Amino acid sequence: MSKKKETSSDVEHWLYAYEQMAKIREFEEKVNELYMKALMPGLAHLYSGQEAVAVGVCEALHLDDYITSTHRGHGHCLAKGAAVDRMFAELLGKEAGFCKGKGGSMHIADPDSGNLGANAIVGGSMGIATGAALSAKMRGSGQVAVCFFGDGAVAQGLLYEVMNMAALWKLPVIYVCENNNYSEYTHRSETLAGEIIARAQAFGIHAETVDGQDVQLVQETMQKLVDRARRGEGPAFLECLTYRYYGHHVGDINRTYYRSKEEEHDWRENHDPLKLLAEKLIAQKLTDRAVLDKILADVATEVEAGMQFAINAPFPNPSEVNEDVYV
Amino acid sequence: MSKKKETSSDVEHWLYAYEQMAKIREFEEKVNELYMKALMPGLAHLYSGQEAVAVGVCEALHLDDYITSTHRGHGHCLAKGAAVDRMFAELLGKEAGFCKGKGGSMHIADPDSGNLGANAIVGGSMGIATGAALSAKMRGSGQVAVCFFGDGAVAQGLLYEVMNMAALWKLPVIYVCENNNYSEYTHRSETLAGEIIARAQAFGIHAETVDGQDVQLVQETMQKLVDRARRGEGPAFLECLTYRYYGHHVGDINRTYYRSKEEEHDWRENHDPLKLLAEKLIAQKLTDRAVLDKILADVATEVEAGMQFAINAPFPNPSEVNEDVYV
Amino acid sequence: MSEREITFSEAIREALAEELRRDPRVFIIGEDVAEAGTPFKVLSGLVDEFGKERIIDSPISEPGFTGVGVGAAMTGMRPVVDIMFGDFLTLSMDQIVNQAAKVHYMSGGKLKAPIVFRTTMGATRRSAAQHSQSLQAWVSHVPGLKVVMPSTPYDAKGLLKTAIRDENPVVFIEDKLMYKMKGIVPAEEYLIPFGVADVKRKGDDITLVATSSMVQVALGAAEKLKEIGISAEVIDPRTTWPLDKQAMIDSAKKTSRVIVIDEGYEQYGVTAELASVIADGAFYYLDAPVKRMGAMNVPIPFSPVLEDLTVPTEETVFQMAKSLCQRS
Amino acid sequence: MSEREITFSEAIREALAEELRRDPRVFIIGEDVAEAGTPFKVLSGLVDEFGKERIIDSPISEPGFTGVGVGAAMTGMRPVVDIMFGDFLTLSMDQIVNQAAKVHYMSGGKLKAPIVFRTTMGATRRSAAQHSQSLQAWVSHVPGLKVVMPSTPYDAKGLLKTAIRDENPVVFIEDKLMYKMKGIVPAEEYLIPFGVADVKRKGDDITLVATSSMVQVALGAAEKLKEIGISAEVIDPRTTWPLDKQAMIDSAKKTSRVIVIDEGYEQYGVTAELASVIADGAFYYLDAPVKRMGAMNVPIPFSPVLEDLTVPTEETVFQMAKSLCQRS
Ligand SMILES: Cc1ncc(C[n+]2csc(CCOP(=O)(O)OP(=O)(O)O)c2C)c(N)n1
Ligand SMILES: Cc1ncc(C[n+]2csc(CCOP(=O)(O)OP(=O)(O)O)c2C)c(N)n1
Ligand SMILES: [Mg+2]
Ligand SMILES: [Mg+2]
Repeated sequence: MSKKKETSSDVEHWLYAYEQMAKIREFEEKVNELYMKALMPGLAHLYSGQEAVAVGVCEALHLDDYITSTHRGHGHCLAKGAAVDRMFAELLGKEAGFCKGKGGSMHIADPDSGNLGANAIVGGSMGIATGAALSAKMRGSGQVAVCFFGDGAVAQGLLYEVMNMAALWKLPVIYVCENNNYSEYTHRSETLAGEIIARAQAFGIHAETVDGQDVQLVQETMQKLVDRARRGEGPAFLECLTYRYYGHHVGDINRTYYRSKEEEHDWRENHDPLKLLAEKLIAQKLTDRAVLDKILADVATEVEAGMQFAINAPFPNPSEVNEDVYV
Repeated sequence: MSKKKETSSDVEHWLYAYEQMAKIREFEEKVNELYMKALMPGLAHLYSGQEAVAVGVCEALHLDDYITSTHRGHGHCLAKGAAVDRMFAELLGKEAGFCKGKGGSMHIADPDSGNLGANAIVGGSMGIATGAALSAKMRGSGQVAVCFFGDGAVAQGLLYEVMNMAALWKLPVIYVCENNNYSEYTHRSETLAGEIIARAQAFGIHAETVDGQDVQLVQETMQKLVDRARRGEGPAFLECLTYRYYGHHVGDINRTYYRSKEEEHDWRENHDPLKLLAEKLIAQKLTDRAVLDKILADVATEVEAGMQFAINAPFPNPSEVNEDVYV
Repeated sequence: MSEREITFSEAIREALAEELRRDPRVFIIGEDVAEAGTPFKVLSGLVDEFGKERIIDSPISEPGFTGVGVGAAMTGMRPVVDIMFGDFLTLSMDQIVNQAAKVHYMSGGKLKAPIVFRTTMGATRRSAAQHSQSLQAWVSHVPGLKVVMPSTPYDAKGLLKTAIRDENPVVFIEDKLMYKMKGIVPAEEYLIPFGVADVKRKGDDITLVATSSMVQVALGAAEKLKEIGISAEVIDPRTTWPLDKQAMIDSAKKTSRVIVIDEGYEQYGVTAELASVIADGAFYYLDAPVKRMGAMNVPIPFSPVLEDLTVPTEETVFQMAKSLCQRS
Repeated sequence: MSEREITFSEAIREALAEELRRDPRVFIIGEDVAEAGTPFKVLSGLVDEFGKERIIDSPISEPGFTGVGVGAAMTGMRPVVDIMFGDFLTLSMDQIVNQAAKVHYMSGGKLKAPIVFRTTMGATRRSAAQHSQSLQAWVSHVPGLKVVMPSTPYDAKGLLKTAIRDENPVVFIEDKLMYKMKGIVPAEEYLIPFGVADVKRKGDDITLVATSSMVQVALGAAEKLKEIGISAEVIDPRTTWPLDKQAMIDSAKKTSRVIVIDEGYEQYGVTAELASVIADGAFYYLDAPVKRMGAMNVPIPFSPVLEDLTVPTEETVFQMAKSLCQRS
């Protein structure tokens, strides 16, 4: 994944980050469309608005580093390197999907790019990520593991159990909390006492909070934490302040009872990760609008093609139903 | 319970605290004897050494305040006001026991004195205590709830889930951590990252650490926390530094592989809660040795009588076996 | 009795509202239960009448808020704990099984935990392996718990009110697929006792014992069977514990052929208990082995074409019944 | 083959030591597993040979260290997770059931979790309701898990080695009461395949299907039955999943009478599955209903006089068999 290693300049790297964020944005737009057209089975939790977190974090990782993801996991999956077409195929329950259609949106996994899977149990992957870090340490592989989760998930006790172990055993794991202010239809002020990072610090874990809409800041901070972890200096906790543009899931349309249109508007207008990066790069004269537009157009083409591939792909054979229960 | 309210002087109160501690000490000596003589079914986790915690905490409570207790719960039960004879009866599985012999050492409960029960699941009662506090608040009863647990139990995620709720909802619950340095056969340095009270503070919970061998200090600190809680100022966390004199349970005899005889000796000699209180009271000329010896003698008589009562008490009728499954 | 048609959701909501009104000790705790009324909107509006003090939004802490409920129940309240998906029971099992279910017995009858754990079950919502399970077998296995599985709006309302008034911990399991189903529910108050099976359809040739939404599947199959001249009796135990063994056995004795149907995994599932109770109790009357139909023994797949294969349907029940009655 | 007598504990320890030696990916994690060798001392000495990096003492965090094990298994290791008392499974169910058991399927076969959850079962140790349960029915209900219940030192060793080499999550359940039991175990390496029942005793008049320590109870009962002229066959499925249905059915066909015995709660327990499988598969051969003997449907009481009443014993099995064979 991380193009950074392959590109010659910083510009190219940030343009790649821009492309990745654009791809996620476009992907989610199409998912929403598919849902609205009743072409998608079940539900999906869109990542739109949070792109800088997934991309900033994953760009600080190697392809063989691990991530564990969440119900809101499309962004993590793409940012870590998964292909658009097979992701769409999974969302539509098709044989060509990353999980042969057996997992769907909430369980996409792509071990080839280090993604150990989305999880439909809020907080359910905290142990898995920590165990992957233990495994990396025991095998001396030099890998790190990243655990993505939301502000709602920090209410799950499992987090404190595994942070304790990670701290005691100096495991190369980084807990990335995407604080988008809401768990489902409830604002975090109703469910979160105290400060999030204080909870990690209480275990002696290095913790930081960053603006999660600034992909450069996310990546740079993350790079520091990853380097520490790889050097054997133990776990870290990164809180990224962010926002989801859409509802909790695609069907959550009327949401003024829990948050205002103004608030949504403010985030979209004044804290959009794509806009922010574009403005910075243009202001620094590192690129121009045309280049960025070209990226957007290319991404749109790729995403559209991936979606069409998935729509036309066949469903799994019924005999698949009782395969893969056991190895 | 709390004699404080009934007695006219401080002296009487501290003599009562001395008596309570002595009773626990003597009770546990007899339990150990019963076990050694193979008169007791199963196991027991002795509270000897930690008496100042249970007594200091419970003396700051009203009879109708709630406590939840642990596998090491005899001290809590006695300190909250339970009778010696029926406790022994429970430990021996007799009909006259607090739970008709169905609970045993690890499940003694005495709702009449506010004890909602010992618990054999480490950390298992953290939700119950917090729920009792919610209930007290909803009923406007003015009661507080105290949750006892060990330094090992803070590794259970449940604690963080309920502390979060207690902080958010300002519940009248006080989490009392008896830090005796060991969970089973493992020193806390191997299982505890960071500082215990920082974990409560991260939730915005008021937290303090005290010398758990000093019953006066425990009670005074606890009184402050209880008063706060009763005034609606929310939960608190009290860490008491203490030590268990015996093994993890009565059968844990050869324990030098996890802790030294010197360490045990030092605690018994230099940090004994009974000795400490006796010395203080005598130094302040509030009492003399004879008075204290009389207390010890009376307690010994009471405990011996209680034990004999239990030994001679009948077992439950076999028909009891499937009663009390449902109300 | 005045008759009205309301949905399963409305029946649940009515039961809760009536009990909240009747008894100030009753309260609800769970994730997004207040303004959102849960993701299924089953509780919509309750917070307006009863306020946020009694309809309590909790953090995402299943073990925690379940335990808080248990403690409140032990100290004089009547909590209804909302566990959004039955799959999340996995997180709360210690509090339900080791604490709530046992505290009465362990305390020699001195303590009790009158509490309702409302949760959901049911596949075919394309929600995949962690949001589709039907784990009634687990809780039905535990002495000290009662387990309710309503199959109609009428039963849902009457049984839920009984559950809230029960002095014991009750696990109340709703099939998400039934929330929109309509049925006749009297406006007057009524309760339905636990441990009393209901004959949902009378018949002579074969007995279909079914739970929750599988009752609807069985009724559909019975309709089809009628067309080929097979008269099927449909028995709904309504509570898997206490279990009305006699009703099942009596029907089996009459028809001599039985299929038991439940949406939990078939292996070691509810169907095993029902089948073995019937095979024992009606041994000398059976003309064929008792047949079990549960969910396929696989994690529930996401893809619709696969998921639909995993649950008993009217058609598969019909086929099984037909072959059991040896008609072709 | 050289024969030796060793205890059940020693058999477990040998299996672990051999696999730890053979495969550097194997490690153990759990509470007090290192210097203390667990409270049952089953692991004593392993830390001396394999060090604290591979025999890992964890904090008291069952969900946490279970999850850590699952993550390690998914990324190339072979963890053996020690869950001290089976009662604590209640805390780890999400990690075992929603994560480990499903990850292979949910990922379309791409991920796997080769992990062993070692835990215990069994009452009559006067450990009361939260330290005595036998929860095999729960895990046996879950597709994606394999469940092992050894009844002898020989089986324990061979099955545990198989479990560690299996590519799937395996729940390995040891009856605490058997740790000191001795049995013949060859010094040479051997493995025992899953899903193959073992005939522990041949007989003609009645079949006793039993799991774990109940096999010993059944063997004792069979000895008594012999004295009154009844020849009992004792079948040990050894793994409740995969389940060797055929072996049970074949024996039932031969003897025409069956009792199934397991120490879990009887209601919705393992006995329900075994009984219904046999009642179905041997329907036309049975002379009497299949009888189930599980633990009494009560939380396990502390008092010895009560606790001893809750589990099947040689005497109660003997009586049941006698009455089933209609001998007086
Ligand atoms: C254990 C569990 N409890 C509840 C849910 C239902 N649920 C799904 S997402 C969600 C909110 C999660 O909030 P957060 O962690 O902030 O993530 P976000 O949706 O904001 O990305 C809840 C309650 C679940 N899937 N798993
Ligand atoms: C959930 C659970 N895990 C493990 C155990 C076994 N166990 C009993 S006591 C204990 C140690 C508890 O340590 P701590 O909380 O410090 O209490 P202490 O024994 O020191 O009083 C353990 C691990 C248990 N009873 N429950
Ligand atoms: Mg959120
Ligand atoms: Mg301790």
